[in-house]
Amino acid sequence: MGTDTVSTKTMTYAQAICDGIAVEMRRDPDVYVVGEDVGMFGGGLGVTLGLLDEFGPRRVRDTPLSETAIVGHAVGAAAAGLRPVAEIMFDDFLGIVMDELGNQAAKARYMFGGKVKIPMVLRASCGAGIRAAAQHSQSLEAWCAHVPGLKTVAPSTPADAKGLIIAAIRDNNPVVFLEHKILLGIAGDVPEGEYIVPIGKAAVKREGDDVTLVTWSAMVPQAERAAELLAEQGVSVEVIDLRTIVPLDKEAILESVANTHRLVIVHEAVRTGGFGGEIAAIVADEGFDLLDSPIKRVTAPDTPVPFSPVLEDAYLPSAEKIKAAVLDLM
Amino acid sequence: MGTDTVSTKTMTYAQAICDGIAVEMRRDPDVYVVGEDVGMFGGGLGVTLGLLDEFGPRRVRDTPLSETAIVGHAVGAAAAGLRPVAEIMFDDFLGIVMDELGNQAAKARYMFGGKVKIPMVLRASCGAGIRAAAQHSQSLEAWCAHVPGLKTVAPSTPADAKGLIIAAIRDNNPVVFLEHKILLGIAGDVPEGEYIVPIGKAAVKREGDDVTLVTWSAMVPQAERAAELLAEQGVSVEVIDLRTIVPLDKEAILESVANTHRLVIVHEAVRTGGFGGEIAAIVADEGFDLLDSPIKRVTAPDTPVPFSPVLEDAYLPSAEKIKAAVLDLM
Amino acid sequence: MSMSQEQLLQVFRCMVKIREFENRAHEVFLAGELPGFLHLYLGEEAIAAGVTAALRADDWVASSHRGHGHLIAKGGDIRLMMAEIFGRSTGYCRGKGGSMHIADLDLGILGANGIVGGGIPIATGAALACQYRGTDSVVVSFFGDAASNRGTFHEAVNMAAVWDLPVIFVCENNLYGVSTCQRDHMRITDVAERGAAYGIPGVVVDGNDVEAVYEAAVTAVSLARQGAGPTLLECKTWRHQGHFVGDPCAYRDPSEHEEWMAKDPILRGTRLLIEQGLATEEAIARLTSEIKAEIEEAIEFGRSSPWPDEADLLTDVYSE
Amino acid sequence: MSMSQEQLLQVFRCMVKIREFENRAHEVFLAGELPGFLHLYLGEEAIAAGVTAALRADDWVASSHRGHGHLIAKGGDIRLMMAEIFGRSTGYCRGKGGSMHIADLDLGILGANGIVGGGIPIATGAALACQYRGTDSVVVSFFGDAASNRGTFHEAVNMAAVWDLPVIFVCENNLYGVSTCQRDHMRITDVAERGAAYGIPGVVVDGNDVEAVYEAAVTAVSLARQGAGPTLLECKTWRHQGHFVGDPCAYRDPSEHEEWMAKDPILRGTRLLIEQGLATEEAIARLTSEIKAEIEEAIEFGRSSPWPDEADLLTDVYSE
Ligand SMILES: Cc1ncc(C[n+]2csc(CCOP(=O)(O)OP(=O)(O)O)c2C)c(N)n1
Ligand SMILES: Cc1ncc(C[n+]2csc(CCOP(=O)(O)OP(=O)(O)O)c2C)c(N)n1
Ligand SMILES: [Mg+2]
Ligand SMILES: [Mg+2]
Repeated sequence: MGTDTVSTKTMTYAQAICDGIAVEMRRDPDVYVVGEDVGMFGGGLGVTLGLLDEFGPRRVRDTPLSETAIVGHAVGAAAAGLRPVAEIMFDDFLGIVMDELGNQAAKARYMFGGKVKIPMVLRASCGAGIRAAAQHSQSLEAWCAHVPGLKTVAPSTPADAKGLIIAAIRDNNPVVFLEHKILLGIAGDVPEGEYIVPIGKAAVKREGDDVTLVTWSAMVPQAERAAELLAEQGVSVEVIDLRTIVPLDKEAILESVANTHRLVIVHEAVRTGGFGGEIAAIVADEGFDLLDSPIKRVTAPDTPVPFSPVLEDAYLPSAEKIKAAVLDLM
Repeated sequence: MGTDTVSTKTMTYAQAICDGIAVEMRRDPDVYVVGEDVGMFGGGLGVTLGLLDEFGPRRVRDTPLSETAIVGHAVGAAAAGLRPVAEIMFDDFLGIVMDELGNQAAKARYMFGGKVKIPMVLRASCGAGIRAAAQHSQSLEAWCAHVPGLKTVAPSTPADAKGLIIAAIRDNNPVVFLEHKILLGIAGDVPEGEYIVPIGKAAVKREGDDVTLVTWSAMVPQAERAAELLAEQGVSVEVIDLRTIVPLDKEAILESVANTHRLVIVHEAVRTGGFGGEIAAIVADEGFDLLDSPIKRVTAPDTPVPFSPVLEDAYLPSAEKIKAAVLDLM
Repeated sequence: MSMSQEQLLQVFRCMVKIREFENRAHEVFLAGELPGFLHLYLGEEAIAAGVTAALRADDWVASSHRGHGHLIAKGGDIRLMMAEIFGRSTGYCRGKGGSMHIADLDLGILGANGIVGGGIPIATGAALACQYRGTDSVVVSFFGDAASNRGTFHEAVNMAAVWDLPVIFVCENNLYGVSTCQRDHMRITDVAERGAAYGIPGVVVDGNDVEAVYEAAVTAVSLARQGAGPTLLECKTWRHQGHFVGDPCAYRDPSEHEEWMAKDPILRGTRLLIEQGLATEEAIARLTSEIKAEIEEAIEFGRSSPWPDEADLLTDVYSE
Repeated sequence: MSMSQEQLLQVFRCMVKIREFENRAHEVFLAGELPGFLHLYLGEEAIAAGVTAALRADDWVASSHRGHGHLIAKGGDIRLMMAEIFGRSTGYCRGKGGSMHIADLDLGILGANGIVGGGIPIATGAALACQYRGTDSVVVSFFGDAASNRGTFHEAVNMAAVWDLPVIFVCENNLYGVSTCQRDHMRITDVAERGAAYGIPGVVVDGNDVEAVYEAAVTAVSLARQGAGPTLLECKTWRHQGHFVGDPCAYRDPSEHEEWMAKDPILRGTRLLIEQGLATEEAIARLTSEIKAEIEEAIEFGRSSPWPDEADLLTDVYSE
């Protein structure tokens, strides 16, 4: 949202996240940043650079190499009233912390009958594309989406990254915030000051009438590029950037499909068990009568992320592959 | 499978698993059982009772309370040539071991260019129904299904449990074996000796023409019961027990839907991000033209598992709820 | 620091309250009235009572699967506890949590925990909150001998040590994790030795001696309050019953059990009170029957409370 | 046990091979020829060389993200390594793994690992395989100071201790985990102190003194072979470069860096060989240029090897 006449500034996705965190740290003394090397080093990929200088080591805390304690302590700190913004460098390390995230952070409120809240953010870089291989390149939003009590956010632009990190920090629930490494260096206009993008609202990135592309994170630019290519061939594509995975903006999807009657879901995660399945299932149920053709998914194949550039490029969904999938439907 | 004239014996699902493990331990000296209290105590829910007596403490190994080391050491033991059958008491603890399972066991072969195999089984009890509350009742097969390199198995009968545990132990890949706690005490006829149910093959539990129910694990008896209730109302239901989650027997599903033109997926896991989404997505793509009506899912709601019997009963999908979903379609 | 007479009477009362709560919960469970798993604290009462006696109301505790004793000692309302383990809408968690998931943030109770070792990092985080806000509150983390083999123990204790957090890690060493005895789950005899791995004090006490527990806790708490960081306090003890109700406990040596039963903390507390002239047998009997009545009242409250409404299933997943 | 002259020459050769491999990998990376992350072992060569000198061919090693040195020391083929980090089809993993994921099971190399601390339980499991089969092979697990704060370290070392497994836990303490110096990630000075938490020996050596490393490793290996179980062997060292190539390493004190550079293991090895009359400066120069030629050949092999076939993307996910 934000106000009507905001001044904007050009910054990268990484800077926008940092800016959003700083805005909240200035506003709320209970917000602190915590994780491996988040201080002077700026965290795994430099996102928190500069925060230590402004806020000092009490509020920008380097930890031991202990992801379990990073997430686990955040649950306790949040229960006791703080608002931790924790980083694990790569979402590939979610497997180390899924117990703290899924069994403690996400369930505490329900188990305790609504008598506690756990306002914490877990930031992690996600995605492939920098030849970081199988253990530093995954997209694991589907794991988080399967945990009631968690929210999961995956912005694709600098402005959304800022607006959503602020929303995540203000949210009274555990929020997983996935920062795609390929996007970190992308620059864009970002509103200054307090700028909030509500969690749970998708963005229509491009309007179109023939087919709906639903996607998120680093696949958004690929989908937009595919839409351009398809426009050249006379196919009119609507591109929806979910921005938030859970809670899902299912209305936005159904509304678009009601107009286009065709759906292609694009995600970078491996196909089987990816969040695309959830979207397809919802539309194949609640939107069945809207559909004129099969629901297609364009995803990574069911393999670990390979190292070699040749293989990694083949692994990643691309504008070309999206275009081919759409043309298949027409 | 199995041979043509096998003698059978009545045993419980738990005993059948134990029998299968014992068959393999007799056959292959590299197979060992490992986990917390798996020896004299028989593991979390008594499944391995008796193995210590027959095979001794070298091959039936109580561990410290260290799930990460249980799964992590199994990866190394398997890489070095053994065939560990590891137990974590509850699949709710998968969050503790997803790194060892997802980043090490599942990816080693691919990362190392096919030069290693990791033949290990990870057994865990799953599911709700015994008032064990939010951290001892989950169904987390969808997490495993999203990890290329893993296989995931969830039998519903004693015979399948035996046949699949043997197949899992002989498999040269990491296999997650989910034993539903509600099924452990259910008795049935089980073939004696070496009896294998192939991983990746669904079972048609009941034939029918009007609608296909796809399900697995403890939802199979509920689906069968629903089919009976529906038969009374003149609705002919085909019930497919997947038995294996990954690799998925997609042909069995599509073949059935080609006949019934209607699909209802039933699983105990929470809805969002559950494996039902994957099945729906496949059918909404490859089976789109076969469908006469929306694909429905009958699942647990998106909440942690509640403790109180009243709430847990309301949480669980039941024959009645399945019946209602099917009638909705007709 | 040793306890005043009044404190001694108070911790004794606390121990008896835990004992009677657990005895009756046990019976009611066996009668089929309680759903789920029940891990009784019987025999370990001196630890919860002694440690919490060293705490203030604004201090915190994080508990384990064997949590009833910790909750009662920190002031938990036994009516709400009982209603919760009965699964009723009047319970602490409105029936959603059960025995392993009771919390009362207002009393500083961060929750029981179904994940062994799951509470240790949570306690550490709450301790950070205390330090961050400049209060001198402290946090106690209760966990078992087997739990000290979990990675959560290692990571959280190390983090607490590096950051000088005000947390006391209390290991209730009852010598077993389910059926696995300590020598089969660690090479060392004293879990307290692990303190040195993090550069913090490791202290062993007789966990069935409530005075000893209290004194050790006072030292640890005062270090924590002064900013000196965590202590690992190991209390040797014994659970009277099986791991959970229903476990016949066949893995323990009956003679070892006998020896330990003779060291029962309530037996010892009773002897102490009488020897020191703080209470007569009659006074103790009176106190016990008063407590029994309270427990009975709590059971009746639980038993007669309404079940949750089915609609409650869907609430409390997210906070506004 | 101290090294024979021949052994000394061999480990020196090994150190130089690692050094030159890493120096050239560094250059080739900076020239933009290598994709991905590169964590160089420069400065830590004496550890891999000294420890593996105490091993037999049928022993195992599990490595870390900083793995090149371990692989080379255990006999890894530098051509296949180089081709792998170039991402080529001729590499150890056919281009699928890259620097952090190289294994050679035939040589007993269980793999580098992108997960810090991920190799420690894997080493433990391989050690169980050795013991289970009644061989007297042993396993070495290499990891850093920061890795010793992970739960995997705690759980695996404890398991290895309880089971008397033949594994040597070698902590390469270069005093930093990325930018975080040891005093900010643990309270203690010697990681080796953690051995006592598991009832196993904890030994500190100068990790830049290849003879000292070797001698400590021989003791640990012989305990392990005899069935006495694990040792935690801490080797103090220093990485010459940033955490990965590209890290300007601004967080380290230049004067501390200077001090450590003077303790460079290759400098010391060179001095030792000359002082003991085992080699002349010329002989060392000759050896170094021989090795350089080998490395150059490996680079050429990697650089000129074909890329993987796109179809390879889908293979090797499952085994038959
Ligand atoms: C992470 C995890 N692993 C296993 C279990 C199952 N379990 C519950 S209690 C317990 C033993 C705990 O032993 P200890 O820590 O010594 O505590 P005690 O029960 O003796 O009080 C086990 C294995 C669990 N709940 N959580
Ligand atoms: C579990 C995990 N956490 C974080 C990282 C990112 N990371 C890679 S190396 C490293 C520091 C490791 O330090 P140390 O163990 O001392 O080894 P060193 O790099 O100094 O050799 C970190 C934080 C990772 N790869 N894995
Ligand atoms: Mg215990
Ligand atoms: Mg280091």
